Amino acid sequence: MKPEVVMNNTELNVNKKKSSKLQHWKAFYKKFKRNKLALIGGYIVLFYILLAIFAPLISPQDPYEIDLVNKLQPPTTDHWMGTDDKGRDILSRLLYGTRLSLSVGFVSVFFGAFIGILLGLTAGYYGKWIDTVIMRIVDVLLAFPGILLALAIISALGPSLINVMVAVGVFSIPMFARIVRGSTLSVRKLEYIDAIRALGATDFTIIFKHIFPNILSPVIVQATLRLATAILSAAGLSFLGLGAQPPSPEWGAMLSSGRDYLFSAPHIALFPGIAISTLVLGFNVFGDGLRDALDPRMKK
Amino acid sequence: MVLPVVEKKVLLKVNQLKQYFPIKGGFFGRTINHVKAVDDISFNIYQGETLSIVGESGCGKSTTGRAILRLDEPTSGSIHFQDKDLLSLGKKEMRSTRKDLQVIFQDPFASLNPRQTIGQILGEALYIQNVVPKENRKSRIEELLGHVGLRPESMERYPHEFSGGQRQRIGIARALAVDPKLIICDEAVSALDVSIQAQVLNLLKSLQRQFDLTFLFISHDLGVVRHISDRVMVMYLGKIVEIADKKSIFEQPQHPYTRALLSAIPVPNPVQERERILLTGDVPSPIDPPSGCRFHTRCPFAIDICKSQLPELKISAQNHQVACHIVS
Amino acid sequence: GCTSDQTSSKEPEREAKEGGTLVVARLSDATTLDPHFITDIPSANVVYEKVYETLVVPDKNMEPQPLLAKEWKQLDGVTWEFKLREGVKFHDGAPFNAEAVKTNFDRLLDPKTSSPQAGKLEMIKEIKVVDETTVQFKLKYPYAPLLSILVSNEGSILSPKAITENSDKLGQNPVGTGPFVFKSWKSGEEIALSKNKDYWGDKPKIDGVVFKVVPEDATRIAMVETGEAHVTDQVPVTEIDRIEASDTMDLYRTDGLAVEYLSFNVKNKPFDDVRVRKAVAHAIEVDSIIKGVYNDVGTKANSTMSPKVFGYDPDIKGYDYDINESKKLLKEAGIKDGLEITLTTSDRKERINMAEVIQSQLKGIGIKVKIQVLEYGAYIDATAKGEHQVSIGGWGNATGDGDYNQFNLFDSKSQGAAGNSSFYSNPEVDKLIETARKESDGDKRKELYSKAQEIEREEVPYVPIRNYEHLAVYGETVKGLWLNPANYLMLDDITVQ
Amino acid sequence: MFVFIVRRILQTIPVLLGVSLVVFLIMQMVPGDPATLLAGEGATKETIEMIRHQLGLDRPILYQYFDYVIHAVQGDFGESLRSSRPVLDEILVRLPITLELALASIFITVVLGMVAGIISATKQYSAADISIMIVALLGISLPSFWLGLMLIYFFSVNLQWFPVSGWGTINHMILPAITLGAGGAAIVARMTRSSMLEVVRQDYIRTAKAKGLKEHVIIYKHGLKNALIPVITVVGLQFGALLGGTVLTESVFAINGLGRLIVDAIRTRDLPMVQGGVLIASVIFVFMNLAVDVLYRYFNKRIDLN
Amino acid sequence: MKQFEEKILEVKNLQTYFFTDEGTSKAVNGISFTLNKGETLGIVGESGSGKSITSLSLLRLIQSPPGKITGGSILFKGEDLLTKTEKQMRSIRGNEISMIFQEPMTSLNPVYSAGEQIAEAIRLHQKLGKKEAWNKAVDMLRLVGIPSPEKRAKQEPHELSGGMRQRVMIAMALACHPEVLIADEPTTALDVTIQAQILELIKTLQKDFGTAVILITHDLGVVYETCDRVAVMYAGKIVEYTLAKEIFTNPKHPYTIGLLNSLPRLDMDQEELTTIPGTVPSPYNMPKGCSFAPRCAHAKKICEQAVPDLQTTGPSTQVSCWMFTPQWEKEYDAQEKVGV
Ligand SMILES: Nc1ncnc2c1ncn2[C@@H]1O[C@H](COP(=O)(O)OP(=O)(O)OP(=O)(O)O)[C@@H](O)[C@H]1O
Ligand SMILES: Nc1ncnc2c1ncn2[C@@H]1O[C@H](COP(=O)(O)OP(=O)(O)OP(=O)(O)O)[C@@H](O)[C@H]1O
Ligand SMILES: [Mg+2]
Ligand SMILES: [Mg+2]
Repeated sequence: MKPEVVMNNTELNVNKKKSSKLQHWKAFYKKFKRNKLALIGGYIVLFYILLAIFAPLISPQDPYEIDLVNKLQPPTTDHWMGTDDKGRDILSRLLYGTRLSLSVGFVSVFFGAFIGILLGLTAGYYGKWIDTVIMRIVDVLLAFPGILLALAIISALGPSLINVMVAVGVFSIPMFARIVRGSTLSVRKLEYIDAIRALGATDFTIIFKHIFPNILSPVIVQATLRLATAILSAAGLSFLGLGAQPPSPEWGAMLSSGRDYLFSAPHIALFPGIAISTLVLGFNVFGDGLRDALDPRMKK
Repeated sequence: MVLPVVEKKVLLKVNQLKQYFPIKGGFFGRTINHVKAVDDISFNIYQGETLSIVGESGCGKSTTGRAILRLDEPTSGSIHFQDKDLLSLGKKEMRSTRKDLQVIFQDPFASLNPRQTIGQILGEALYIQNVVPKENRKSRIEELLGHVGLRPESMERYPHEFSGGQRQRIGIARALAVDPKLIICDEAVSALDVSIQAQVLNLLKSLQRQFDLTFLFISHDLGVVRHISDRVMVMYLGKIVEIADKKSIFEQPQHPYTRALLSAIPVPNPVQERERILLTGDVPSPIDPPSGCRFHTRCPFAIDICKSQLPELKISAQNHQVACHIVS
Repeated sequence: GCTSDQTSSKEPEREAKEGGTLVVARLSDATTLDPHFITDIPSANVVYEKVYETLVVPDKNMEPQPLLAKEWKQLDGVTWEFKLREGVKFHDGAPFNAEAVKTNFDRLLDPKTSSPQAGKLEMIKEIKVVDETTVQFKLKYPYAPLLSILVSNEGSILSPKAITENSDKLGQNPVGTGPFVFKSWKSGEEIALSKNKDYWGDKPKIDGVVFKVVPEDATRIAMVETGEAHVTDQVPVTEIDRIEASDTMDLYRTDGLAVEYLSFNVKNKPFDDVRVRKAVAHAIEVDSIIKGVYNDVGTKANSTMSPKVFGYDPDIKGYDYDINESKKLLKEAGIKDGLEITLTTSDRKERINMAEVIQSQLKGIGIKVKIQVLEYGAYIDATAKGEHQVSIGGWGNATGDGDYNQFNLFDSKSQGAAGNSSFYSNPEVDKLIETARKESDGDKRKELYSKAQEIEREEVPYVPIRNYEHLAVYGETVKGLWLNPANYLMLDDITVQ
Repeated sequence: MFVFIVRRILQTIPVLLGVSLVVFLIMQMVPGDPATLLAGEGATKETIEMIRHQLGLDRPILYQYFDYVIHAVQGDFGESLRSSRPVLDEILVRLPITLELALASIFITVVLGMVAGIISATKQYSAADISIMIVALLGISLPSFWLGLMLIYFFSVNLQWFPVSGWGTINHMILPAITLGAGGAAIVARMTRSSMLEVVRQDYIRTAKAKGLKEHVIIYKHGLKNALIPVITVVGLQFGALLGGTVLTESVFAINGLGRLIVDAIRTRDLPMVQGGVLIASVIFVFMNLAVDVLYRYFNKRIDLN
Repeated sequence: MKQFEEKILEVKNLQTYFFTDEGTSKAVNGISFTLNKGETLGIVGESGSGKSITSLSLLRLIQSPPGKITGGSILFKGEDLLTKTEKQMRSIRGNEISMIFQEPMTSLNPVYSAGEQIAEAIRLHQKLGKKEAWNKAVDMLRLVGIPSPEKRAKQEPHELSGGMRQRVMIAMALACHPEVLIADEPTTALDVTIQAQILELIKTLQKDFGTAVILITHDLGVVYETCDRVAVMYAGKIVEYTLAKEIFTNPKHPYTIGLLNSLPRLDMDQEELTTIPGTVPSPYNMPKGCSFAPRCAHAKKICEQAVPDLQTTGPSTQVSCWMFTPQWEKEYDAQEKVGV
């Protein structure tokens, strides 16, 4: 029996070898595609990315052109989303702002998630004093008022867009760290982790290949939600002088400039609000699809 | 088949191993008691042999295995593998030593990462200990799957898509993947149908012959134990009660517990109906084990001394040790 | 603007009912209630002419009127004599007399007290008690605007008993002579005053006042709308239309003493060149800022001194909006390829808006403006250190006298934190300010200030933008509300039903 | 566990030291000077110097820090630079308010969030799931001032059901609690959903089904407890954040909470107050996270914290 | 031989497929059997042949997607379970039909104590109070031979040994005296003495309550000692269905014979165990004919072409093999043909 089977396998092996990785991705894509909502989410995200790229081409008006005579106009045929408190075309501003808000959102969440996940995994996996030290630092970070942190960053690094991303990213570190640690604590005791340890895997392998994929789902949720918070808090920081300065059409800033007109000209806050929520919606749905596609038990 | 004593090389030496698990209670989870899962056991495993552990469920077999692998840190005792004291090895040394020490887990499904395909699981084992060059990994995986009777397509599938027995075979393949010296087989074949079981047992035996492998074989199936072992160790409530050559133990079991155990084997053979020694009395618990001989509460032959004094493991015949006051 | 008198058409004639507690919603809490330490309007507003009274009080036009002092005269350049009102008692029972006045100013000027207001009164050499009801102020040098300082909050008269017994507690427990007695202060939440039953003058018509802290603009207005509060005095300009349309609340507007301006840092390039400064001044279309950003609250300023301030010269012209002139000036200054500058502002919404409008206006003459918004503390720091190029600023001018304006904004001694954020320095102007200070003839002083303003107009360290107008919203049940030009809420006539 | 808790409480000490040092250093670094801000409009350099001296800001920096620490260890957290009141008093005035608000809104967060999340998970991709998801995401994308002001206008101004501002009665609490709770509820809902989806595929859920348990018992008892770890984490974070104070909501509803206190202190560079505020927030977070860890253990005994 | 009259469960042509990316896995491919009151039916067979999926299908616990019961009927007391509502199923599960799962670790909820998980079912179906249910759960644990059951009941699954977990599952399933008990390899992790005790317990239950048992096991000894009838499964189908004793004395199907030959023998030492050569066909890609044909020493051409029906070869024996059909003699050997 034995030689026969082995022979067969080697033959098979030759033609299959190269395509294995590609096939893996294909299977993943296939699964992903089957989830209609996820696909919609993906398209929304893609749509925004395209907007970001082509904003200058498709914007109907100059996003910076102030026209105080026509301020606070409700949506008209000239201004599909109306004008803001300085008479600028909201649609054009939103379009131009896509790039800014998208990149601030992305980069800062990515940055925060990256460090937070590292910290959380390390703390959760090693436990003991490593956990103590990391988590106490995280506690401190959590307790630190955002504005103080932002002021510190400006005075240390100066006001720039990258630093906003850093600042907002730093705010998210503790969130990710704590979520990841919590889940790591419960996963690291599972028997399959013992199994891979018994094989002599390095801690690195255990942490990143075995624990991480199994705690991904709360991370995805947190990351997709953090995006909204990141865009909003980036705007808060621009008022402190960190990051994009007016008249940059940052979505968050546009939204808060609507604060004074919530009742007299609600569209000022409404459209940026819709833009942010649709983007976040897209991301969440996309994230859900991703999670499902990554979960073998969801395989159809 | 029985090798002369002098030629046996000790591969693993377990000395006074103890493994206690705390039992927590109350709101603050104070430790209120201990499960004495393994309570001061010593034994050797010789190179190239199969030592089986049998015994009542919960008597500490798996725990012994886990302790040897340092999956739980033992409470006390020492474990020497090829003259290395495993318990004092550093992280890195321990990692490389793990290549030589493998385990097939009792619960196959729980021990497979649900997010990895079988190919990834086995590939990873090969990768971690770097046993075969990268190009050959895939063919090696297919070979391993073939050994345990799984089809090569299985590589692309995930653990939950397999039946219980198939999962167990994946576990076996993983243990074999790294060419270990010692494999701890914790109920490795219990979920397999007899034909696959036969296939796997044959494979294990032939590998043993070929590579001088050593097995610590934990099983309840005495037929299997009898087939595969060189020596058999019987545990009861965290203690070794008897340890002997296979022949000796199956033909002349000396400890009353061993005898009861052997008599309870169900046999699919209408001709061979046998008399059963039924054990009576409550099964004691490792949380508060009985004094003296731990078996005395159920032993039909118990005498006074059994209640108060712990019998030591003593040689009772050639290659046969037993812990019983009555026997000695 | 519309004052309270104009908006009354829909109400029946005012029928002043007595009693009730007036609830005032305010942006922020007081920091201390000790006038010798108060440096901000929100704190002063609680006690000024309510718990405490001053010797003289400003009327609606900032003219000094008698209060605790019945009359006064200037004996010579450096001696002022005040006749005090008799029969006045402090809330703690201590009598009000010349000794009390002396105790007050001695405390304020004592270096051990470390009063931040001491600097404003440093010209006082000595307070002399002439008799029980007569007191003399001896000055180190002639100082014409003395009364303007005595009318302001730091001129409040505190109970001498409280000063000697527990000076430290005064910040929390004000004891004065005013129509209201301090009742309680829940830090961060509210301060309550109650009617002084033994008040020497016309007793207030209401039983008490509560100042509530409500940081959000829209919330304060909603409170007035629902009747939870009667008055709120810091009203965002964006809410005006809504307030005017409402039938449950009314708007009160009054011209203020403050001015908002653009301040050039004249020490550094490119604004060390007066032509560049002027070019910018001519390129700013102030009217559209006032309409567009301020919703027509306030008026176009032609000087950094507001029309209500003593020394204001109505003949001083502002800068016309004239782009060609600007371009010409720039060319003269040798700027051909445009200019990039940074405009610094604090994080106040209106100021940011203004910055954006200015940015777009300057684009017209080829100046590219980068806006830098700084958190308030950092903004003060940056402008005080002269790290800015151009900044948007404002001068509150609590006293209503030209000196407070001219000295702080233009005198070389005031460079930096003290107010002169353009680091302007002109010996001639310094001299004019100095002389005006000592001149006791009002007309002459006005002339001196005119001259100074003329020079300042030519040298353009600041571009005046807007004269403040103060707004307050009050519920329909409130009658007799007024704000004085320094933005103090005056309660002497007020009633709530 | 008892030892664990005591140990954690002791760990607060180095945490607080670290926090105070970092706050101190940052406040030194950040531009803006408390004396200048305190002096107000028109203050001369001399006046500012005098104030600085009086506040002790002209002492050597390290000396200032150690002086602070030595006093703080004795329970004296100094006086506010602005109001000269004891920092501790100011904080203690606000703590109960913040605590009440936090409790009220976390209640909303937990109840609303978990129920919505569970419904979403059990009816994955149903209309209910999708609507919950959309509402949740709107809840997160819209800033709290927006929700707060909308609530004020609908329920206070138009319907006059609740007071606009202030604190004291249940009625005062409802709108702010909703405003604050909504965002958290959205996060909790999404977390619960995702975590539950993972759990309902496990074998033990099948076992529970095989016992004939009702759907809701399976979900709430067998599913939820296993799904709770990430949910507890976010609830803990949320609650901690609420206790640390939430400026926007406090402003909108004129609630005299810690968040405003701290932010105001930062804006006026009131160092002792900032120190006090951040220290109290740190203590809160340390305890919150301790509670979270204890809950981890409670819900999953395999988690070993020692 | 006992006589069983009353049919309690009748499975007809049950099909359960898994629809995956790689294709359709016909895990259970047309299975029929009946179960009478008080009877024990053993199911043995190749690992992966669909035993567990069959048992899960009976309780409609197949995860869907990807699994689906695509055909057949399951008549329980004359009513088809496949047409019942979820609610109706709930009152049957755990009460009238209960199940012991194969994987005791993952099938137990990791966050509840063993006792709680047993007591829960008791509370639900026997309407007992908390306290009584708990006591009963402890009794059940004692019954399945777990020492110090009071303490063990409070422990969580990971604190128990493999055998104990399995016994917790058993206790859970037996607690409500079901009419049908499906036991999927209930004793694999148990030592023989405990195993004997458990099997004894099940027998008592059968005697007292008339419980019918479906016992899935690999231990032919257990089959011999406890089952009345036995079904041998191979690749999703029943290949032999007969009396338990019969299978040892007179096995018919080549697979059954191979199975018996693979047993390690207690009475003699063997260097190598006999095995059945070859591997099972992939469930995604079943051969057209008999699925055992590729490994069968007797296979002829017809075996590769068509699936044999279940042939009745004795009073209570059915075999699915061409050898027992009239066609067999007419066929020449497949191998021979290939040879030509
Ligand atoms: N989720 C799934 N997706 C695809 N195939 C599955 C899935 N679950 C089970 N199978 C397949 O169904 C077949 C039957 O599995 P089943 O668990 O019933 O086997 P079994 O007879 O119980 O085996 P064992 O004795 O090893 O437990 C197996 O080939 C398995 O691969
Ligand atoms: N993590 C743990 N915490 C507490 N007790 C434990 C733990 N692991 C094992 N035990 C206890 O240790 C004892 C021995 O367990 P072990 O798993 O070694 O038994 P075993 O001999 O392998 O039994 P089986 O044949 O049933 O698998 C049991 O009483 C068990 O309850
Ligand atoms: Mg075990
Ligand atoms: Mg199975």
